[in-house]
Parts: sequence; structure tokens; C-alpha cells
Amino acid sequence: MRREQITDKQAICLIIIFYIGSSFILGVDGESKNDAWISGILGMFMAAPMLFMYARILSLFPEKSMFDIFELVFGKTIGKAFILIYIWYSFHLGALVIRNYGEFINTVAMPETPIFITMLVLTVVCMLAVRSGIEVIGRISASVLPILFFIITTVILMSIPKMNFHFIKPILGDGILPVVKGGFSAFSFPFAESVVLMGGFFSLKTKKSPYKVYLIGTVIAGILIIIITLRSIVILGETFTKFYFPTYVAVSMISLGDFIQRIELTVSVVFVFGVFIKSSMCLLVSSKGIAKLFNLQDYRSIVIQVGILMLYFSYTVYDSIMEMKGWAFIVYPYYAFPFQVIFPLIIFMAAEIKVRRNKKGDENSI
Amino acid sequence: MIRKKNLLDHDQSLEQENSSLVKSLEANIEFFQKIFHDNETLIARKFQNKYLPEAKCCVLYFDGMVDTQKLNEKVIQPILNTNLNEGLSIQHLLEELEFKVIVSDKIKASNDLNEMMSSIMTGDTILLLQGFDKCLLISSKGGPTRAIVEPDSARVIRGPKEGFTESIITNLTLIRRKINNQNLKFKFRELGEITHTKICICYIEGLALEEIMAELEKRLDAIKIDAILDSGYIQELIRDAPFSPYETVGYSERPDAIAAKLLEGRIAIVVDGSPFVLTVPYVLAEAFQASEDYYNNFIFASFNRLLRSVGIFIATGLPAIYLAIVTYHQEMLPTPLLLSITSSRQGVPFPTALSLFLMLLVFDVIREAATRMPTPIGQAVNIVGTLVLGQAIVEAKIVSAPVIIITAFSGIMKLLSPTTLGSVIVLRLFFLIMASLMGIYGYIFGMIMATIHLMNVRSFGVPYMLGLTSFKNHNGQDIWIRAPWWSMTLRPKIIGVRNLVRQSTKIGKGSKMG
Amino acid sequence: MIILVVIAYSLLFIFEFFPLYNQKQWRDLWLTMILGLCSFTLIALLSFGVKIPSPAMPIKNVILSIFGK
Amino acid sequence: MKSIKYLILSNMIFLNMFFLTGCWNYREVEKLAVVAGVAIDKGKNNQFIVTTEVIQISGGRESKTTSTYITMEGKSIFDAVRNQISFAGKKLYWSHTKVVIVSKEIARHNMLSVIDWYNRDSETRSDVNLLVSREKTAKKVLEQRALLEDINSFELADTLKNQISLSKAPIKELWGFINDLEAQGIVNIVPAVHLKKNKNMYSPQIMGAAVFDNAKLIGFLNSEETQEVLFVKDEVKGGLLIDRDKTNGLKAPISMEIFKNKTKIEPVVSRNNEIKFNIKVDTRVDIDEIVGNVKYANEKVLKKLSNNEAKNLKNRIEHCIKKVQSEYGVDIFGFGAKLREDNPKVWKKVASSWNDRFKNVSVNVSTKVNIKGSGLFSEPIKMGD
Repeated sequence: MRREQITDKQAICLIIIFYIGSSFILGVDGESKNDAWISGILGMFMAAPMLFMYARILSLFPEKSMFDIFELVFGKTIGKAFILIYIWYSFHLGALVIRNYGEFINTVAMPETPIFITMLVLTVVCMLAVRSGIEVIGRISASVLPILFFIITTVILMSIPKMNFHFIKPILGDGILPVVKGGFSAFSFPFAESVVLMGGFFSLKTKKSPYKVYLIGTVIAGILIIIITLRSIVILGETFTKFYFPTYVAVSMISLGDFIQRIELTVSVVFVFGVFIKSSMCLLVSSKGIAKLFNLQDYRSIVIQVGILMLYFSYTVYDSIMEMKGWAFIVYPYYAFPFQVIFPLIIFMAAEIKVRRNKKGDENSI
Repeated sequence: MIRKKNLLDHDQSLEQENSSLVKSLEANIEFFQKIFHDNETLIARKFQNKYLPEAKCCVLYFDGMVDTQKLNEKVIQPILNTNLNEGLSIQHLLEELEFKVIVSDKIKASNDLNEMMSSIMTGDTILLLQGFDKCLLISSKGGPTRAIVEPDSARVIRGPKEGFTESIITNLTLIRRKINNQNLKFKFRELGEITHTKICICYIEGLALEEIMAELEKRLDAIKIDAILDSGYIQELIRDAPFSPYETVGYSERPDAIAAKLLEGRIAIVVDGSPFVLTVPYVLAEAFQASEDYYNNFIFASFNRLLRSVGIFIATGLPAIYLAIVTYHQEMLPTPLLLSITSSRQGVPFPTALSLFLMLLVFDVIREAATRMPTPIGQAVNIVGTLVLGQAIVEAKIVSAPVIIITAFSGIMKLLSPTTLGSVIVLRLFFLIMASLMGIYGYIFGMIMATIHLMNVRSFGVPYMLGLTSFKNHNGQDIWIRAPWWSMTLRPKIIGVRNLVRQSTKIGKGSKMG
Repeated sequence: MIILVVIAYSLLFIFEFFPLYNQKQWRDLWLTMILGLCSFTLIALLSFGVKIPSPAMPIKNVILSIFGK
Repeated sequence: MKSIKYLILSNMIFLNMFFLTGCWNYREVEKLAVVAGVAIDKGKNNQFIVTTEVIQISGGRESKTTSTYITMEGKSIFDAVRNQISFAGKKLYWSHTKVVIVSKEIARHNMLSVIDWYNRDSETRSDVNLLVSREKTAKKVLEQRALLEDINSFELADTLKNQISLSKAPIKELWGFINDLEAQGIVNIVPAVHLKKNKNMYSPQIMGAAVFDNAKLIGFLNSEETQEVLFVKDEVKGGLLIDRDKTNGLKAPISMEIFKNKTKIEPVVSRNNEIKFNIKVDTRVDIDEIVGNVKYANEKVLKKLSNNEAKNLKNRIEHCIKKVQSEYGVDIFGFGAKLREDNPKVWKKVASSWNDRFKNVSVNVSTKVNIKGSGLFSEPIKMGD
């Protein structure tokens, strides 16, 4: 089979949309109130070493995905255990993202439509995309990102009259602790979630690409997220943490003249695209993982079944939106910590050792 | 199927019985008349030379296929009047006629039956001579052809006003006149088991990609069809993504457009009998390009092009967006607009979704009727359709006025780019269904699905969406806008990869700037 | 509801399993079958109104007990 | 090829859904009963009376927009709103509502009971204008016929929007009310509406403001005071300054139109933790109406006038602050919030006792009035003897 390949530009676009997907609408965290933007910056910096680590692992084994690396580094048995762990994580993450989207649509737009239907439509589209492969997802990201940028900047410009900059003050009014907590929250959602992409970025062009992609993508997405958080703060004040979907509410405040108002639907365009890319990536990675686990030739034959399972799982995972919000901000950071930090750390160390030893071995043999 | 088989059998039996000519003139004439029995357009004119009565000749041709004036003056008259007695040997009469008597640019002695058949059927004349088992094939193609006129399918205000005709040779001439270069190659082949239609693959050596060429020849070889009546047959037989509503093979009626595409490294396929010349590979962006773009001021041209692409976007999306907003997201509407739409919908029995479906259908019906009808009736259909029906439908409160406006708007927008017409109609319906299910989110998902589909489509290995996402030198300059000529120094990447340089940068720019 | 589910799954069966069968990819076919069976059981249970326990709450409890929040 | 199959498959599923279950949120516009405005009153037995102004459209060639009123009781606001279905037959549509009028009585009791549903529901929009009725019931205000528009609520919303060239009432959108309610060191003022007789009929007039202590109404400010409060809060964008120019010896009042105003509040914390506020008001005005014979083209005269005006304004503002401090004792100016923004440490210490401290916090007002023009005339109109 032809090797699938995505360009660095496409990968960067992909990672940006991956980040801004659900964090755009859910907001980065709820604890630090009007200092949430500082938390965002903090989260970004906290994530930086992790991202370096992910990129390093990927660049040690070019053209290999996360799952191939596990087997290479740990051998069959332990490798399979790791594969299983990350299948679970990406599967779960995908389900959560789909659920976020379902709750969003159900709450703000279509309360009477069953949440299952809205999620089904998203899942079907994701299945289509994943079956088309990473190349198509990458190209869609690259073609959609300019539109999203356009929407975001236009909406920000239009919301300038509604901004009250004194809402930012006092900076660090409640001390540093909530901000650090918020930073941790922002670290785990969305920045370190990009650990999932290690399963998808098997097709980057060069050895240097993972660094470039992770770095540039994270910086751009981070800046965007911080700007959006700031925007929500200066429009809504401290109450913005009370909303489930602060960005949406903030944009709904915009009214220019009599005609340009109630434009919050444009924001949901951004959200829908983001969620689509994010859950597609999760679906892709978990299907690839399962394919690797059972030594299938191609992951495409199981995409539909995995997608359907993901849909059912996301349907049963929460009972209500209250539960979702609590989970997303309180439990999730702790739950995701092993997947985002501990396991990658183990893999990283093992991989380094393995590569060094291999090199030595090669030198000796020569 | 049965008919085809019989014909083939017939051909075979002919070849087996007497596959060559004999020396008797009468027998030969009879032989031909037997082959074309019951075909009274076959004319066999017998005559002999004034001075040499042994030189009995006969010309065989199909009535209407030949240029009779040419035949009379350049073939029959010289043979009749020339003194064949002088210094001519009867043994070599055929060669003498070929070389000294007949005034024709293309003449050939032959005794190959297949060759004879194909030439007489394409309008050449067969000259039979008493005592020879060979004949002369004299080029005399003629008969009625259409004049070169401005094509209806792509009119321009500025630019060359000639279009292809049904004659393949004329078409090739038109292309050849645009590109005076020895690297312009024409490769002929015949397709169609019954019709033996001539087609010509036309490309510029050194520009066209060999992989695409090979792929094209492979696909053409695979065609086994009894008839090719128009290039549309071939278009559908060689295309990628056969189920897609999008065209993956381009076509044009304009020699200048085809020449421009050849110069970008594409390959053209000219089909005899069709004024539409095909080009491969074809990408989506070409649907928004019109040849006039390249002759007008680039700012104006860019504006037109943006208009076209936005127009297609609106044509596909507008009904769906309207439906979504009016039936799902009423909060999006400004209050006065909401009130006016409400007032226009008072007393209308059909739901908005249904009335939109119906009106789109009606618009297409009117369009179809007006296209097929003769012009005066077509105009009447238009007037009845648009004015009377539209007005009356609103008056009678069957459909609300905004729906009519939306339909008309989307209907006009879709005509901005005629090549995408089919896909726009299909896509519009698909979006409408999606929007009626899930509102604006349905529309967005429909868009994503369409995009995924477009991303998957390739035309001869070239991604269909090529260039639509890039704004850089090679690909993006000629997509959403038409960059000024002095800045388009490179051909589009991938298609024109073999020789990227279109113009030497400095000279081009310098001359413009200076 | 269950009728819809059955229709959907039979469509899936036609579009999904037959190509695999024709291509003789037995491994893929088996895996798909098993996954399909799982998902079918799930949706059937859901459509009959059986509540399927979510792993979210146990995870939450475990984490809260560890970090004692 | 494959993708087409799945396209067909998914479409078939969609179509099945379409035909079998219908579309859930699909609703035609004419089936909506669009609510333009709502008035909330207190009924008997702790019940709420909700009156909605619903737009009625008669279609046809000359469509006409009128409104009708639905009044209904309920145990809670939402209950009352839903009960209206039993009356109207249609579900009310709240996304285009422009004003919410709350009666005095309810505001005195607790505003939260009113605004929570409105803010929580996803169909209602929280950028609706909030008004407090000075009349006995809010219903009465809502049910008056509008003067210029077809629909009373829309006229009220327009009035509020054009308030910027009057500056005699604040503008408060619902989410702003909640924001200020939650914020520390500031309380709400909400525009007040009352009825005024005009040509044999009563019309609603928006003037003055209602002062809240947390979510409870504690009193009203008249239009003059409201303007002064707005000056302090830096919310003046237009309006008039009217005064007598005593220094130049004019008897008739002189009107000046405000073009631009900038107010700065600076909290000053001294060593011994005493908190003072410096308020700097900088206004740009234009003379628009003079009766009298003074030439203002003269620089000296002009300066005198502007100084006098500044002094007047200062007096007014100081008086207003005093009055608010003594009469209401709540921080409608947002001094506390300002202190919190600039000096969160000090604020933390005083936050709990801010209301008491506010009553005798000292304020230093400095005003500046710049006169930039005098309309189209450069000289006063003279009577020819």
C-alpha cells in the first residue's frame, strides 16, 4: 500500500483545530475566574516539556506510529498492554468529545432533538473521514483553518464594542493558587491531550517534523485559546465561569446596529469543525490501535464498528450536562494524568535506552 | 447486440471470400456495390480518356461526403482531357495517373481492403482502373460542414470568437493555429466498433506528464463500445470517481481555452463529430475559470472569478441556510425580518421545507423546458414560468414570497458556472435534506461530507481540490483570483511539473513595470 | 425503535461484511463481526430501555478517593 | 466508490429518521407566538402574574403588525409562562423579546426569582433590557399603546437605546444585572419606567433609576440624580447640562449639550488604611441654547462660563454622592469594585464591611468642562430696537 503522508502545514493545522475544538466552547477551566487566561498561558508552558517528549519519541522512530513504537520498545507482551491502554484513552477521549458536542447542541440549539441523533450524525461524518484516511483529514484541516481564523477574528473584532477591559482586573486577585490549579486543568485539557496524536502522526515527512508540528501548533492554538478566554472575560466578567459554554454566550452578546446580532451560530461552526477533527483523530487512533493489536492489514475495515461503539459509549458515559462539567474540570485532569505524563515518560525513557543500545550495537557490529 | 454481431460476421465473411481486387473494372465495381448493397448513396461514375480508350476508369464515392467540385475539376477532368497517349505506358498507367495527371494533395495507391473501406467511408474517393488490381485513394473530403462560429456554451465579450466544429480536422487546425510549436503532438486512434469514430489525443511534448498520458491510453484502450457519438461518451468512460456528481474530465468548446490547458500540461482529446474537446486532468478550480478572465484586466477578472466561486457557494447553500434559519434558528433573524417572513407565511399551507423542494424543482423544470424548446417558445416558457407562475403562486398563497426569492436567487447563481450545473443541483438537494433534518448543523455536516468526498476524488492521479487551499505561487495564483500575467511565472505544480517555468521572471515583470 | 436498529444493522451487514467476505479477509471479518455483535447488543439493550452503567462514576470515585477531594 | 456506499447508507438512515420520527426542532415561523415584552407582577398567595406582549401578524399584501396581551398566573415564573400555552394555544417564542418590566413589589421582594429563569433558559436571551415599573403594576406599563411604533415593547427598547442622547436613565441588560449582582463592591441601578399623560392617553416614560441592594429594590433616583450617578459611573454619552450663568448675569437658563465625557475614579489608600476616592470628570460640551445678551465668543467670558459650569457640576455630583451615602447606603457607583480592581489586597480587608464603610467614605470630586462650540451662531440673537 502507498504510504500515507501529510505535510507539516497540514499537520500544524490539524493540531490547531484539535486543540481549539472543544476547549473553545467549554473554556479552559473554571477555577481561576477572571485569571483564566493566565491559567491558559501557564498550561501552555507546563505542556511544553511534555510536548517535547512526545515529539522526541516520534522522531526517534520516524514513520512509526505510537503503537508500532510500543512493540518496538517493549516487545510483544508489554507492548500490547500499552497499546491497550492507549486504545482505551483515545476511545474514551473521543467519546467525551462527541458527548461534549451532543450536550452543546442539545443545550443551546435543539433541546427537543434526542442527543443520540445529533451525536450519530457527527459520528457518521467522522467515520467517513477516518475511512478516507489521515491524508484527507489533514487536507480538510488545512483547507478549513483559514475559514475558522476568519470567523474567529471577525467575531473578535465585532465584539470590541461590548468589551469592558476593567473585568480583567484585579489580576491575581485571589492569589496564585487557583491560577496554578487552573493551569493544571488547562494542561490536561486541551494541551496534553495531543498525546493521542502520537498515534496519528505516523505519516510526517521528516524527522524534524514532530517538533515543528507540536511546537508551532501548540503556540498558535495556545494564543488563540488565550485570546478567546480573554474575550469571554472582558465581555462577561467573572460570571463567565458559570456558563457551560462561555464563548457561545459571550458571542451572543454581540450586536452591531440592529442587523448584526445573534451571530453565535458562527461560533458553533468553529466548534463543530473542531469537534469533528478531534473525534475523527480519536477514532482513527483507536481503530489503528485495535488493528495493530489484532494484526490487521488495514484499520479501515473496523472503523465503522469502533465508531458505533464510541457513539454508544458516549451516549452512556454521562447522565447529564452537570455531570459532564464536573467530570471535565474536576476529575479529568487527574484521570488523564497517567496517560498524558506518566506513561509517555516511561515510553520516552525506554525508547531512549533502546535507541542508544541499538546504536552501540550497530557500531560494534561494524 | 444482435445487430452488432451480424455486422461483424458480415465483415469477416467479406474479407475471407475475396480480400483483394481483381483486374477487371466491372468486377471491381460490382465488388464494391456488393459490399455496399442497398446503399444508394454510393456513386460509381465510369468514364474513359479521350485519347486512350483503354484507360477506362471509375470513381467511387459516397454522395454528399465529397467535395464534388474538386472531384470534377481535379480528378475527372484531367483524366478525361489529358492526352494519355503521349509517352505513357499502359502498364504503368496507374502510377502515371497518380504522379502526372490527377491534381490532388493526397493520393495513394492501395490494394488493402480495410484501407479502402475506411477512406471511402470518411469521404475519400476511390479511383478504379481497368486492368489493375489496385486502386487510387484520392483525398476529396468535403460536403457540408458547419462554419466556425462563436460557441454558445462559452461566450466572451473580449477574446477570440471562434469555436470548435464537428469536424475533427478543423478542430485540430484551430488548436494548431494557436500553438505554433513542433512539440504539439497529435495521436490518432479509432474508437467505436461500429462507428469507427476518429479521436485524437493532443498534447505538448515536454509539458504533459507521461504518467497521465500512459494512464489515459490505458483507459482509452479499455473502451469497448459500439458507438461514440459525442465526446461525452468518452468523458464518462474514462473518468475517475464514476459515481460522483462532479466532473473529473474537463471539456470546452473554445480553442483558446484548450490551448491554454495544453500549455499548462494537460492533455486534450478531440473527438470527431463533437465540438466539445475534453481535457485531463481536470480539477475543481477550472470550473470557476472562464477564458475571458485571461484577456481582461486582472482586477476585474479576479472580481468576476470571486463572484463565480461565491455564486456557486450561495447556489448550493442558500436554500439550505434559509431553511435552517427560518425553521430551526429563528433567533438568528433580526426581529423586523422575522416579522416580515412571518407575515409572508401567513396562510401558506405547505411547510417551508416542502415548498423549497417544490420550487427548486419547478425552477429546474422551467430551465429544462426553456433549453429544449425552440427559442421563441423557450422565451414564452420563461415568461410564463417566472412571471406568471411566480407571481400567481405567491398571490394564491401556495408558497411564501421569500421562498420564491431564495429559489430564484439560487437558480441564477447556479448559472454563473455552467460546468458545475449538475453537481450544484445534486448538492443543493442534499444540503436541503440535511438542513431540514438538523438545521444549520445539518448543513455544516453536509458541507463536511461533501468536502470529504471532494478530497477523496482524484482526476488522473491529481487531487481534485488542487490549489483551492493554497495561495502560493504555483497553484493559488489562478484559483480564487486571476493574478496579473507578469506575476504568473510558473505553471501550476503537479500538472505542469515537467517544465514549471512559464515565463522568465525578470523580462516579464520588467517590461510591465517599465 | 428496535425495528430501526435492525434495519440499520442489516444495511451495515450488507455494506460492510460482504465486501470483507469477498476479499477473503477473515481476520478483519471476525473482528468486525465481534465488534458488531457487541455494538448490536449494546444498542438493543439501550433500545429496550436497559440502563448501561457508565465507567465515568467509578473512575470519579476512585480518583476522589485517591486525592481525597 | 466505497465512500459513495456509505453516503447512500447514511442518507438512508437519515431519510428513515425523517419519515419515521419527524424532525424534532423543526418549527415554522408562523407557528411561533413571538413575545415582544414581558411584565412581571406579584399576585395573591405568593404567585406571579406574568403578562406577555405577543406580536400578532395579519398577513397578506398589506401586512399589519399588532400586539395582544396574555396574562397568566403561576407558582413560579416558568410555571406562569408555560401556563400561557393553555391560553394562547401556541408555545411562546422568547428569543426576540426586547424588554422585561418588573413591578416595584417584586423588585422589593427579590429580583432573583424573576431573573433566574430568564437567564437560565436557552431560548430566552440575556441581553434583554431590564426595567422597573414605578407604577403599581408592571402590567399597566406594558399594556399601554405605543406612541409611534406598533408594539409597545419595541418602543420601550428604542427609547432605551436612544437614552444615550438624554442620559437620564441607565441602561441595564439582564446579564449586566447579574454581573453586577455577583460582583463585589457594586450594586445595581436599573432604569425606571412610569406612565405619563400625553394627549388624553397614558404613555410609558423612562426616567430615573431604581436602586438595588443586592437583589432588593430600596428606592428610586429621579432623573437629575440619575444623570449625576451616570457621570460618576462614566456612562454619560450625551444629554444636556442646564444651568444659569450667574457670573455673567444671565437670568434665563443656558443649555449645553454633552458630546463626550470621561470620568476617572482613583482609589487612594493612605498609610492608616483610610480609603479616599478621587473622581475626575472631564466633559466636552457645546452651547446649544442661550437667552440673553452675552457674547460668548469672548475667551474670558467663555472661561468664566466653563468654570462656573464645572463648579455646578461638581456641586451636583458631590451632593448626589452625599445623598446616596446617607439615604441608601449602597455603593451604586462601584467604588468598591474599583478598589478591588486596583488594590485587591486592601479590598480583601474591607470587603465584608464595605457597606458600612461606603456610607462615610470621603470623595474628592474635580470637574472640568470644555466648551467647544456654540452651534451655528457665533453671537446671541439681538432684538432690534
